[in-house]
Amino acid sequence: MADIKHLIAARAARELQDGDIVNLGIGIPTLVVEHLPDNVDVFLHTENGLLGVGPAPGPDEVDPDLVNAGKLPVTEVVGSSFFSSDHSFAMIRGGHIDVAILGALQVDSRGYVANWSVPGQAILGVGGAMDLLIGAKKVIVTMSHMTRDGEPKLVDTCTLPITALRRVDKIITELAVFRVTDEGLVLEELMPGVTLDEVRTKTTAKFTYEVK
Amino acid sequence: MADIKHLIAARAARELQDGDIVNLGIGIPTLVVEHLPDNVDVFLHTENGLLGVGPAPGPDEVDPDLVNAGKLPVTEVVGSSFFSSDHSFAMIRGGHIDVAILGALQVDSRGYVANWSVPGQAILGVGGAMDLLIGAKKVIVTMSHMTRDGEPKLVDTCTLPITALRRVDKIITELAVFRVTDEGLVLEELMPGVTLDEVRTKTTAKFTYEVK
Amino acid sequence: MKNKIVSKEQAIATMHDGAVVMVGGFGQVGTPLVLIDEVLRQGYRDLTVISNNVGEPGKGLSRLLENGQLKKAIGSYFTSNRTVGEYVLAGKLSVELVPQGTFVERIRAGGAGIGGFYTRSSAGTLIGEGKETREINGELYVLEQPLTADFALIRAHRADKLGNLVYRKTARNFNPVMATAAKTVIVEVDEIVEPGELDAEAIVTPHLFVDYIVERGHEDGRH
Amino acid sequence: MKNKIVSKEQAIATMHDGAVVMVGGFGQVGTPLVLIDEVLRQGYRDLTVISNNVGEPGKGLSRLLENGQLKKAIGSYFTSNRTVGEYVLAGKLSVELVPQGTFVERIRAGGAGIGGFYTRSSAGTLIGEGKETREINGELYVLEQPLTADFALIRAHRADKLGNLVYRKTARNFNPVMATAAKTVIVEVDEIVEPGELDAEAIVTPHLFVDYIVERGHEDGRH
Repeated sequence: MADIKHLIAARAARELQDGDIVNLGIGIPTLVVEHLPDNVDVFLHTENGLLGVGPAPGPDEVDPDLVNAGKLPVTEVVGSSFFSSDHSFAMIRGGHIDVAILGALQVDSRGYVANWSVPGQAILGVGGAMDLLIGAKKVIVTMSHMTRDGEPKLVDTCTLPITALRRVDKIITELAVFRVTDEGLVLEELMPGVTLDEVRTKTTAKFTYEVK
Repeated sequence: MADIKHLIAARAARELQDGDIVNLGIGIPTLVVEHLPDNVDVFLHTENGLLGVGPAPGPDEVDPDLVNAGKLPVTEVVGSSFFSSDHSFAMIRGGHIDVAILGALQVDSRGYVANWSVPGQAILGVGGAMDLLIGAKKVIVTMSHMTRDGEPKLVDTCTLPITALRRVDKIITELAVFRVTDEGLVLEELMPGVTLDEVRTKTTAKFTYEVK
Repeated sequence: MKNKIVSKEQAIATMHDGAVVMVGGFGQVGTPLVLIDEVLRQGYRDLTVISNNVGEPGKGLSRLLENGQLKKAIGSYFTSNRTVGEYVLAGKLSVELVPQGTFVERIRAGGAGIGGFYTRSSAGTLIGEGKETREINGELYVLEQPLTADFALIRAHRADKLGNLVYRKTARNFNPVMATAAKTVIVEVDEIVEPGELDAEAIVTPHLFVDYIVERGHEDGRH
Repeated sequence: MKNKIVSKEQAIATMHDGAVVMVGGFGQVGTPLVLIDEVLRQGYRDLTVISNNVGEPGKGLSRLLENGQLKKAIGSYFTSNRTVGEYVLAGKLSVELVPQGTFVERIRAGGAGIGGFYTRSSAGTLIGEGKETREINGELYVLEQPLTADFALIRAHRADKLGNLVYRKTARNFNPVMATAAKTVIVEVDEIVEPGELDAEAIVTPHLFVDYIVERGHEDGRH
């Protein structure tokens, strides 16, 4: 599973461009920075008020006043800045974040995502998911292709509550890469060793296949 | 006229309480700080982004980056802070200014003020007048009782465009002090040597007279 | 000149049962833990808290919840405290869930005299249901209301004696905006300094927003 | 890494006729006079400027007006430049007048993705006429629209090479908020420093808002 996560994260890293302002969700997205090409530097924004998130600190370097949106200790890079939450979400909602990379529970044939409400649980948290969805210039979903129970996460219509009316731009799983267009999902890349048939079998969402 | 201005400003100064956050308009209001009692310190807010306006600088101390809302050079006192215009007007409109002292062209029987549109001129400026009117906790008008042409400025209904639907709290002229209530204007104080008859003659607005 | 520096006991004694209280912090970071402990000690009840989170079991605001002092919580993410879920299921806490960006924008609106605003966040979702909507340039927006409070309990790093505040790293979060939106603002700081010791260009919260300053004692440690 | 440091000629060459341009400054304080001079030299026409003032005769934005480059001005106070009045009367300039607080809040809304907001300012006045109104808690509010621009020309004191900005005293004014609301943000600064030289807690405009940095030459003096 660690391999799969890194496989997805490495593919997502190739979507980033030098200088991008990037907001990373919890889980697979946080691994993306470990896979950046040498000629690509990005700036990490975290919605709790820091532009310039650095790597996790060593055990002796933990600063309790310096965490990311997952409430984990981080460091700050040279040239970073701190700001309050109102400013941070003005950045997000005002379209100043180039790329948001998020996990998801489901993505459907239209590109709508469900990633905030866990099935069977009382809804008691939404956090910044809706704001990132409506605000980021480009939204990339990174997720395992199937649930732990072996159910497809790419579905025809989300059965879980959607996060926003905004469609995501790209979906990256351990099996394939999909682009979202006005006409629906386009499978644009199979991961190494994966066949189209396998993707078809494990995907409920409609998609078209575009050979590169 | 200088005497009259200082007379009005001195009376307005007595309305201020120790620790008040005060925004001063151009003209008579700027003189108010010269008349503060010894036991009253106030903090001056200027809408172009400074809390803690100090006196005018000496000729050698002028800093071109340090002006008040009248675009005149000022100084900063110890403990002051600078902020952007959006923050400054959030302070004003959010009710964080204790007292605004403004000039006016007219005030009417209901306490509505006209102070932004000059008669006979194209309307090309409003500045922060409307924001201060709706936002300040207490609004005090300081003005000469009559226009230069000898017309009353306290009128029944403003003939000039009003600045806001919010009524001012107090009006101080060289003749009298009026309080604004839900029932209209109340003359609560005659300036030294002024008679009620003189005020009646020079005032078109309806008012009641309350002997202290 | 007014003296704003008081003990935690004095500051919290200005509160009352049934108050609406904004509480700063993201998780435990930048949370006014000393002030919260004093609210626990003084025991005010039926409080409505406006806070991004409600602590974690046994920590922060969750202590007030577990002591039966909270009636309602408005925030964006309570999932990390499973006690919140238990109280909601038991009918002992009502919850208003808002996207985090909407949450903080509503507080800013409350502090800035804005009567309401339109945002795309939550439009077309479960959380947006029942909200007034409006199409603007082909996109759906929901109308959101300002949030204000009787009290804001916030955490800063340093205050000068006038009440100017600076924060530390990501402990800033919701504290500055909450300082703008409550009738009475009580701040807990690591250190109080003389006016002039804070850089006038770097003050985040000007003193006009602050009513009471409480210095954390050494026994309070650093959280 | 992208290089944002360019000459004034290069920065202003990204502009075009008919552009909507925010210009920072209050009077001449904090106004990007070097950038404005370069717009004059490059001669773009039919510009809409969003600026609190339109300079004074012979100064700042008034030079563009007098050179026939401005089509429209949106701001709060043009009275101090009588040339504006002459151009309006002659039908050569259209003007949209807004209370200063509404002006800056509309820019903030544009930069923060807010679709519109309600304010009491101008409600019931000549300036509020024709605006959609709404009664909220017994008070009349008007609906105001966000303002955005193709370009923002702003003035800061220091930039680091990444584009983080700090301002100086009351020259800050509209500059930080305009930096949030334009597609392309060009800043004129006194000095460019290395990343890390500006205090991370005191940066007012984080670099994500800034596209081009122009350092004022010594010949530009200090205005």
